Amino acid sequence: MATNFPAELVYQRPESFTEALTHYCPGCTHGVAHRLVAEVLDEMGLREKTIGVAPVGCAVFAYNYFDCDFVEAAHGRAPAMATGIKRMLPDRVVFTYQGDGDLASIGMAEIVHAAARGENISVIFINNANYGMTGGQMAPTTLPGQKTTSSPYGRDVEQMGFPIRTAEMLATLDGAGYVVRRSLHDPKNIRQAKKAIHLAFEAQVRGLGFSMVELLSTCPTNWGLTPVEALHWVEERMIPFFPLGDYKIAPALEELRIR
Amino acid sequence: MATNFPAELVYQRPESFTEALTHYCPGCTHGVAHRLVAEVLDEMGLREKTIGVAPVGCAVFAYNYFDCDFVEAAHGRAPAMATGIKRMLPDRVVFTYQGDGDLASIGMAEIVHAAARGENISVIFINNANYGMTGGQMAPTTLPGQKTTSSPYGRDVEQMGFPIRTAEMLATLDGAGYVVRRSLHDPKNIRQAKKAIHLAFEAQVRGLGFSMVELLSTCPTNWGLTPVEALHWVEERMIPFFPLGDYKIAPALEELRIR
Amino acid sequence: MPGIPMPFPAAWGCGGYKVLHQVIVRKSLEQTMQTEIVIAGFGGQGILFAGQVLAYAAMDAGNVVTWIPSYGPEMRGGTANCTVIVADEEIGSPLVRNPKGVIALNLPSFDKYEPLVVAGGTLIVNGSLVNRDVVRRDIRSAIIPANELAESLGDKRLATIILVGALLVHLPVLPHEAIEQALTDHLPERHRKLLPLNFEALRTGADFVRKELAAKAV
Amino acid sequence: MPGIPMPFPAAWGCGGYKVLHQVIVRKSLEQTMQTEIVIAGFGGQGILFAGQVLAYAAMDAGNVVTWIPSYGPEMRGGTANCTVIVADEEIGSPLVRNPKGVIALNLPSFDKYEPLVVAGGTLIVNGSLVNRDVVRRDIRSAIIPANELAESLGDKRLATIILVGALLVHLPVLPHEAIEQALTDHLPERHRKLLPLNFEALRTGADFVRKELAAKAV
Amino acid sequence: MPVRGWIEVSEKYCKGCELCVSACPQKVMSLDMEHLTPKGYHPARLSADGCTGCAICAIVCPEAAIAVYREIPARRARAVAA
Amino acid sequence: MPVRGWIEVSEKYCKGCELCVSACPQKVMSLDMEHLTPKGYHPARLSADGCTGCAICAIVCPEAAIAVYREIPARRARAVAA
Amino acid sequence: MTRKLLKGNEAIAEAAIRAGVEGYFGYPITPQTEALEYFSRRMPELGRAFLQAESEVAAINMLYGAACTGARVMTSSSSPGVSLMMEGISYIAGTEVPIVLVDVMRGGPGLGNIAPSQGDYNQIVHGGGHGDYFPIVLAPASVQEAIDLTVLAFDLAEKYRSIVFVLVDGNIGQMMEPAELPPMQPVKRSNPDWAVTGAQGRERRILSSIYLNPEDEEVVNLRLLKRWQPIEANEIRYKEYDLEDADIVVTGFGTAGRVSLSAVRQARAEGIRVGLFRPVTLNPFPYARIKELAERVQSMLVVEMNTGQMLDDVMRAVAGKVPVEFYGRLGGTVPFPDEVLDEVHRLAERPEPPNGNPRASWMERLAAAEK
Amino acid sequence: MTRKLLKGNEAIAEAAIRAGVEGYFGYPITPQTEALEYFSRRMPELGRAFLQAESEVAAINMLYGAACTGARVMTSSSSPGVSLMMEGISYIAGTEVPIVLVDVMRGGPGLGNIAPSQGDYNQIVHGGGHGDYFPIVLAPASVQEAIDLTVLAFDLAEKYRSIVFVLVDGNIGQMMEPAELPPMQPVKRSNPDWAVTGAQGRERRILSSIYLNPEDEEVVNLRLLKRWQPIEANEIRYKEYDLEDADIVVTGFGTAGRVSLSAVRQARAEGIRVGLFRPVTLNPFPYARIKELAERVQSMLVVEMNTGQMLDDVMRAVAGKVPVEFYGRLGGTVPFPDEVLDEVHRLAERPEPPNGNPRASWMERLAAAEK
Ligand SMILES: Cc1ncc(C[n+]2csc(CCOP(=O)(O)OP(=O)(O)O)c2C)c(N)n1
Ligand SMILES: Cc1ncc(C[n+]2csc(CCOP(=O)(O)OP(=O)(O)O)c2C)c(N)n1
Ligand code: SF4
Ligand code: SF4
Ligand code: SF4
Ligand code: SF4
Ligand code: SF4
Ligand code: SF4
Ligand SMILES: [Mg+2]
Ligand SMILES: [Mg+2]
Repeated sequence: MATNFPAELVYQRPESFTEALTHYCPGCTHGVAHRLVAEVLDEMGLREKTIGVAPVGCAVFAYNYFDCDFVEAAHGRAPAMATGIKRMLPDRVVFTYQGDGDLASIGMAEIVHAAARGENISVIFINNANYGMTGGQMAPTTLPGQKTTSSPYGRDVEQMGFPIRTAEMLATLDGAGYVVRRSLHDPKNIRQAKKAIHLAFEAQVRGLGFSMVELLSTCPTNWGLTPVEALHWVEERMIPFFPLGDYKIAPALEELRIR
Repeated sequence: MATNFPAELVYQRPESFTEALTHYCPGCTHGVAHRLVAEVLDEMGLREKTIGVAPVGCAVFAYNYFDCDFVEAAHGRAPAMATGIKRMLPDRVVFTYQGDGDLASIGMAEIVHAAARGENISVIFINNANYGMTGGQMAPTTLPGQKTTSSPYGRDVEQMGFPIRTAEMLATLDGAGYVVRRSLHDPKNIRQAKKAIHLAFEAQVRGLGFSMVELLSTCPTNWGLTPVEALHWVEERMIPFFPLGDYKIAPALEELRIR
Repeated sequence: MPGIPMPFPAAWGCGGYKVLHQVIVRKSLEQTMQTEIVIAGFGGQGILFAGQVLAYAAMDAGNVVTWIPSYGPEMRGGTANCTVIVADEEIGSPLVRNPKGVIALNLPSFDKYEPLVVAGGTLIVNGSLVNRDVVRRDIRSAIIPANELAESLGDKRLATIILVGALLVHLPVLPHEAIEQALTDHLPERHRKLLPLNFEALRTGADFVRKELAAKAV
Repeated sequence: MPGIPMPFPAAWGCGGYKVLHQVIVRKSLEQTMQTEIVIAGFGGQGILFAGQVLAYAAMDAGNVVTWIPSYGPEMRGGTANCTVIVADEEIGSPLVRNPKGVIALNLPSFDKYEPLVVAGGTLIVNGSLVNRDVVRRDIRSAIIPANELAESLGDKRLATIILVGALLVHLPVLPHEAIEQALTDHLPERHRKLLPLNFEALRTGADFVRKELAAKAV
Repeated sequence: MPVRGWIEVSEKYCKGCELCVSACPQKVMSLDMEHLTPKGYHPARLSADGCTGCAICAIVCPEAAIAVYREIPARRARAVAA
Repeated sequence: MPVRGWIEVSEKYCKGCELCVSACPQKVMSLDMEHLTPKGYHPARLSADGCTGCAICAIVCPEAAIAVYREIPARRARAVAA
Repeated sequence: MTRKLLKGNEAIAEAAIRAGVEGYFGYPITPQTEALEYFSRRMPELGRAFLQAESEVAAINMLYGAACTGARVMTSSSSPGVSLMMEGISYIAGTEVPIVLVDVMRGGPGLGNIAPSQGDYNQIVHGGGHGDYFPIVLAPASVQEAIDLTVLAFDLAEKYRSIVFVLVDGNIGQMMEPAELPPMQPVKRSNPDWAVTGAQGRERRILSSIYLNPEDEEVVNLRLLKRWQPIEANEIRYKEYDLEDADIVVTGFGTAGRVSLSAVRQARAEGIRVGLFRPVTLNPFPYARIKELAERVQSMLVVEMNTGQMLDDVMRAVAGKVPVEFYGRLGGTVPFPDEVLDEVHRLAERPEPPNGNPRASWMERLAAAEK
Repeated sequence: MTRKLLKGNEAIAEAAIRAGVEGYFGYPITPQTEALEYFSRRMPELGRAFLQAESEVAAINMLYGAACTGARVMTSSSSPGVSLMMEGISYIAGTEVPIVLVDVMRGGPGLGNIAPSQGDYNQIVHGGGHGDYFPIVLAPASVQEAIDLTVLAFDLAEKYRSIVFVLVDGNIGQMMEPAELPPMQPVKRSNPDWAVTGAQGRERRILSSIYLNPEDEEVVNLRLLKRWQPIEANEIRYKEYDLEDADIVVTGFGTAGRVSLSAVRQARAEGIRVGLFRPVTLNPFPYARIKELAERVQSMLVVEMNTGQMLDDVMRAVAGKVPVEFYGRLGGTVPFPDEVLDEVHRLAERPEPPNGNPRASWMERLAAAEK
C-alpha cells in the first residue's frame, strides 16, 4: 500500500524476538503473551541480562522465540529451576512462563514456595482452562461443567473438584510482591496485561520479591472454537469465574506508574 | 488415693486408643492432638469405620496408638493416599494426620489439590514450627528470626522466605468445607481444638468436602524449652503470627453446635 | 492359542494371557503374503482415517493387519502419515522402509517416498499439491488431481479417498466392496450423509487410473 | 599415597582423590594391633562423647581410629552406643561382634554385651544401674557404682568418664594423659569448668579398679 | 463446699512432663521425685487435698495417662443407687 | 480529518487467524482468500481505506506479524525535516 | 467373540475395565494419554473411580492408598511421569500391596520426545526406586498381547501381592490391530485379609513400609525375595520363532522383537538359519532358556530401542558361551527390518569370537559407518 | 596439614566447600541431614548459596537451574529422597550439565529405616531415571575417601559434563575418622561456553533436554554414550588388598568392603589365600580387572548390604569363569566380619562348580541355616 505522506513506524516486531515463526495454533493468545514479554524486555532494556525458563506445555518451545538465554524446565518445576538460577546470578532477571497445568497442577508446591520465599523472579502464568499441549485435558482451571478430553461429561465439581483461583491463593503469601490477573481477550485488556508484565519485571529489578501475572488466554484448538469465538469465551465464561484484578501489590510498587 | 464418697469416672483414656505408650518426647502436644482425635472417634462412634493416614514426621507411628485401621503414607503424600482410600471406600471416614514439614513443605501440592477437589477427608495438621523428627530443621512455619538446625543464624526471611499461613491459604479454595486454626497450649484452647476436630469429622460424615484443623503444637525437644515453657512460646510467639480462627466454614456446618 | 496353562488355580484366571511359552513355526515362504501401504501428507487431510478404513476392510476380509500413525516432529498442522500392513500371518515390524504402496498427499511426502517405494510397487500422488512428475520408472504410479476431483464431487475432504480408490487399482489388495463396507461401518455418525459421496470418490479414483491405463495401453 | 596420577590436566585438579588403582600390601600379622571398645547405655549418658574422647586421644597418639554410633530402633531416649576401634593400620569393619572392651551403662547393655566380649577382654559395668554380677570368668571385669562415685565428685554426668578411667586400667590402649589432652581439647566450651572434675573422674575410675585388683591380689 | 474428686495417674503412660502439674487449677499435683516409672520418668501424682475432679489435668495430658473421678452429688448418688 | 496510517503484514508470520480483522476499529482489514502464505494460511491485509495507524491490529496479533505506520502531522513533519 | 480393530492404549484400558479394575488414577502424558482419556469416559459410566491426579507423584500415592483397600487398581504413564513415581513405587513394594502400572515409553532422557523408545528397561526391570524389590514386568508386542497381559497383570499382582508393570513402547500404545477383548468380568472385591477397610468387628490392620528395626526390615526383604522365587519358577513367558534349527538367535522385546521378526523371516527366505527369541516377561527374565539356547547356537544378536539395557541381562545368561552382538536405535527412533537383517547377514557371514563388550563393538561399527 | 577427627557427612560438606561449591540445595533426611545442616552454617558465612528446598523434587530442579549457570553445585539426600529426584536427574543428564549428588543410603524399600544400607546400587548405577544416561558413581569406604572423592566428583562432573554420584551407606555418613581436608580453593566460575548467564554481547544460549525429532535425540544419546567411553577407559578406580597370591577374591564396596577387609585379614592369619577387591568407581565398573582376576583365582565372593545388586555386574564380568558366591545382609543390617569369614572358610574348604545363580544358593544356605 503506497503512501505519499510523511510517516513514522508506530509498531514493529519487538527486538527481543528471534525470527522464528511460532508453533502455536492460529489465533492462540500464547503468542500475544510472548509478544508482550518481548516488548517489555525491549522497553526495559533487559534482553541481555534476562534468563527465561520455559515450561512443559504448549510454550515448551518459548526459548525459540525470545532472543535471550533460556532453559527448559521439567513439567511444573520452572519456579524451582528459576530459583536455582537466580540464587547463582542474583543480578540477572529471571522469569518463568508457565501454563495452568504446569503451574497450578503438577507445579503447585514449587509455585507456592517460590511465592512464600519471596523468590525474586517473575512468573507469566497462562490460564487457558485446559492442558493445551497434550490435547485438551482438564486443568485445575477448567470451569465447572466444561467438557474436556478427560472430563468428557463436563467437569463435575463433586468428583473432580473446583477450579483453583491461583492469583487469589498466592496473594495470601507474605513473600508475594506483585500478583495480579489480566486477560488477553481485547486490545484494552492486552494493554493492561502489558503494564502488569512491566510492573512484574520492575518488581524483580527492585528486589520486591515474587511477582506473577496470571493471564487469561485462549486455546481455540482444544476449545473447538474459532480464534475470535475463543476471545468471547474468555470474556463471557472465564472472567466471571476468574475476576481480573490486583491481588497483591507491594507498597513500593503502588507509586509506580507505567505509561 | 482412697475415698469414701460415691464417685463417677469423669475422664479416662479413650477407647479408640490402643494400649501402646507413645514415642513422643515428654510434654509434646502431639500426644494431646492424638487424644483429641481418639476422643472424637469415641464420641462419634467412628472407630470401626475410620481409616487413618499417618505422615512421615514425629507422628509416623500414629498407627500404633489408634485402635483403627491405618496406613502410613510417603512424606507429604498423605492427602493423596487418603484420596485413593476414600475413592475406593466412600462410606468410610478417612483422616490424615500431618506435620508442617509434611503438609506445608513437601506435601503442598497434594494438600492444595485435596482441598481444591473438596476431597471428603479430614486433615489434622500439626504446626510446630519445625521439623521435629529429623532434629529441628526449619519448616515453612518457622517464625521469622527463629533459630533451627538449618537456620542457625535465625530464619532470614530475605533468604529463606516467609512462613506460610496454611489455613488462610487453603481457605481461598472452593473445595474447602471447613478450615480452622486452633492451639493446644492451654485447657480452654484444647477444648476448642477438640470441638473443631469434631466438626471436621462431622463435615466429612455429611459430605461437605475437605476439612482441616490446623493445631499449634509444641516441640519442647527441638525448641530447647521445657514442656511448660513451650506452651508459653506457642501463646506468645506463635499465635501472634498464626492467628487462631475460623477461615472457612461451609454454611451447612455453621448451624451445627458441638457441646 | 496353544500353550502351557498357568500354574495357579482357576480362581485367579480371568480369561487372560495364560500362555507361558509359545513356539511359533514359520509358514513356508510361498504361503506368506504381506502388503504395506503408506499414506502421507499433512494433518487434516483425513490420512489416519483413510488408513483405518483400509485396516478395517482388511480385518473384515480375514487378514492380519496393523495400522500405525507417525507424527512429524511438529505437533500440529505438521506432517501426518500412517502405515497399514495387510498380511496373512503374524506381522513383524509395523513400519517398513520400502512399502509396496504409497499415497503421497503433498510435495514433501512425494519427495520423501518416491525413492522408497519398493521396486515394482505403486505410488499414487495428489497432483493438486505437487508440481513435478514421477521420476522412477520401476514402479507403477499415477498423479491424480484429487483436490479438483473432490471439489467437483462436492467436498474437498474426499481427496484422500479418491486416492485410495486409485491405489487399489494398481495394488489390488482389497476389493472395493470391502472398502465400501468399512466406510459404511466406520464413517463417523456426523459424516454419515457423505457415505454415497465416499463410494463415488472411491470409484472416481479407480476410474481415473483405469482411464489412464487404458490410454497408455492404446 | 602411591598411585597413578589422574589422566587429565592439572587445571582440573583440586587436591582431590586422584588415585586410580591402589594395591595394599598386608603387614605381617605380628606387626598389627587392633582394639575395639563399645560403650553402651541409653541416650543422655554422654556415651557418644566419651567414645569421641577415646577416638581423639587415639588419633593424637598417632593411631588409626574409627568411631561409629549406633542407635536403637527407638529414635529418642532409647539405647545409644558407639564403637571405637584403635589400630595401627587401615581399619576394616567399624563394627565388631566381639569387642575387646565394653563399658555397659545399664542393664540391657550389660545383658547384651556380657556374652559378646572377646575371651580375655574387659567388661566394665555401671553398678549403679544393674542388679546382678558378671557371670563370665574368662574376661576381666569390674562393676563400679559410677553414678554414686560421680555424684560424690559433684556431677552425675561424670559417670561415663569414671568408667572410661576404669576400662583403661584393664585395657591400656591409651595413657591417661592422652585422654586428658583429648578432654582438654574437645570438652565443649560450656562445660570447660568441668575439666578438672573430668580428670578426677578418670582417676577415680582407675583407682577403683586398681584397688579392687589390689584387693584381689591380696 | 466444692465438689470432691480424685485422679489416677498411670505409671505406664506418664512421662513426667509436668503439664498437668502446671495446669491444675487447684495446684494439688506434683511429680513424685522419689519414684521412677518403668520408662525412667518421675510420674505425676495428686500430692495435696483439694482435687475437684475438674479433669483439666487430663485435658492437657499428652499421654492420656490420667483418669479422673468425681464425687456424685448426694441427690444423684441416691438416684443412681435406687 | 483523522490521522492516516497503514500497516504491513508479514507473510512469514501471519497465520490468518483473523484476530486483527475482527479488532480493527475501522474495519479496514480482511483475509486475502486469493493467496496462501508459505505455511498455507490466507494472510490478513489492509483491504480498504481508512486506516488510522492506531496499531490495535498489532496489539492483538499473536504472531507479531504486523508493522504499523502513521502519518507524521504536518507541523511535526516539518520540524523533523528541518 | 469377534475381533475389533483397537488402538493399543485404548485396548489396555478396556482390558483393564473388563478385568474388573475399580480405580484408575493418572496424569496426562503423551503417548499414553488415550488410556487416561478412555478411562475418563468409561469409568464414570460404570460407576467406578476415575481421577485425574494433580501429578504423577499424587497419582502413584492415590494408587497406593486405593491398593491398600484391596481393590483392583491401576495407573498408566510415560517415562518422565514414571520417574516421578519411583518413591511411591518403592513404598508400594515395601508395603506389599498389588498394583498394575502401564509405562508407555517415549524417547529420553529428560523431556526427550514422544516417539517410541525402550529406554526405561533398567528403570522398570532393575529397580528405579530405592531399596530391594522385585516387580513383575510384562512386555507385550501387539495389541492382543497388550490386552492379554493387562488382564494377567492384575491376576499376578494379586496373587503375589506384587507390583506388575506392563512395559510398552509408544508404538504398541499408538498402533491399531484387530484383537479380541476378554468378556466383562464382574467387579469382585476379594477382601484380602491384609486390606484396610475399617476395623469393623475385627482387629485393626496397619499397612506400612516402615520397619525401623533393621532386623525386621531384613525379614521383609527376605520375604520379598522368597516370594520372588516361585515367580521366577512359574511365571517366565517368552515366544520363540524358528528356533528349532537356528544357528543365530535374534532377541528383542516389544517393537524391537517385532522388527526382528520381519528380519528373521527375510533371512530365512534367504536360507539363513536364524530364529527369534522374544521375552514376554522381562522380570522374571528367561535366563535359563537363553542359557540353553546359548549352548546350541552359534551367536546371538540383541536388538533394542536403547543403548543395550536388556543386553546386559542376556550377557549374564549367555555367560560368554557364544558371541553376543548388539544393535540399537536410540532416542525414539525405531529400526527398520533391513537394519536388523544387515546385522544378521554380518553374523551369518563371519561369526566372531565371544564378544565381551558388544556395546563397544556396535559403537565401533557405527563410527566406521559414519566415515 | 593435620588430620582431624571428622564425621563422614560433615567431612563431605566441608570437602565440597573447599572444592569451591557455590550452591547447595537440599532437603533434610536422615541419615544425611548433618550435611545439610553443616552447609546451612558454613555457606552463608562464606557468602555462598544455601537453600533448604520445599522437597527433593524442588531441590533437584533448583540444582538443575543452578548447574545451568555453570556454577559448581551439589545436593545430598538419602534413598527415598533420591527416588523423588529421578525425573530431575534424567533431565540433567539429557541437558548435559554437571552436578554432584551425594546419596547416603538407608534401609528400604519404602520408608524403611535409617540404618545403613546399599539397596540403591541399581537405582544409582543402572539408571533409576528414564532413558539412557551414564552417571559416574563413586563409592568411598572411609571418611578420607569420602573427602577425596567428593572433591574428585566436582572435577569429573565438570570435565565430562556429567552427573557424579557419591554413593555412601549410612555408616560412612555417621562414622568419625581422622582425615585430612584439602586446602580451601578459591571459588572460580569457569564460565563454560554452554552456560546460561544472560546473552550479554554474545549469541543467546539454550539449555534443554527436549529433542522432539528422534533423529536429533539419537545424536544426543550417542554423544552421551561416546562421552562415556573415555570415562570407562580412564576413570575406573578400585583398591586391592592381598590379591597377589590369592585363590579367593572377596569383593564389596563401601562398608561391605571394609567388613570384608577384616574377614580377609583374619582368614590370612589363618593361612587362607584370600584377598579383597574393593571397587571405588561403581560406574564405570571395573569389569576388565575383575575379568583378569577371574582368570587366575579359584572363586569369588561378593558381599553386599542388599540382595545382590552389584553381584549381577560381577557375574557379567566373571562370565562363568569361576564360581561366584554371594553373601548379603538386608534392610539396614550390617554384616560382622565373622559372617564373611564363615563364607570364606566355606569357599576355602570346598570350592564349588561355577554357580549360575549365587543368589539362589545363598538363599538355600539361609533356609538351611534357619532349620
Ligand atoms: C512429568 C510429566 N507429566 C506429564 C507430562 C505431559 N504434559 C506435557 S504438557 C502437559 C500439560 C500442559 O498444560 P498447560 O501447563 O496448561 O500448558 P498449555 O499447553 O495449556 O499452555 C502435560 C500434562 C510431562 N511432559 N511430564
Ligand atoms: C522424601 C523424604 N524426604 C525427607 C524425609 C525425612 N523426613 C522425615 S520426617 C521429616 C520432617 C517432619 O517434619 P514435620 O512434618 O513438621 O513433622 P514433625 O516431626 O515436626 O511432627 C523429614 C524431612 C523423608 N522421610 N522422606
Ligand atoms: S493447543 Fe491451545 S494453547 Fe496450545 S497452541 Fe494450540 S490453541 Fe494454543
Ligand atoms: S521432637 Fe518435637 S515434635 Fe517430635 S516428639 Fe519430640 S517434642 Fe514432639
Ligand atoms: S482433676 Fe482438676 S483439680 Fe483434680 S488434679 Fe486434675 S486438674 Fe487438679
Ligand atoms: S501431663 Fe500426663 S504425662 Fe505429663 S506429667 Fe502429667 S500425667 Fe504425666
Ligand atoms: S492500524 Fe488500526 S485502523 Fe489500521 S488496520 Fe490496524 S487496527 Fe485497523
Ligand atoms: S492477527 Fe496476526 S496472525 Fe492473525 S490474521 Fe492478523 S496478522 Fe495474521
Ligand atoms: Mg493450559
Ligand atoms: Mg513439624
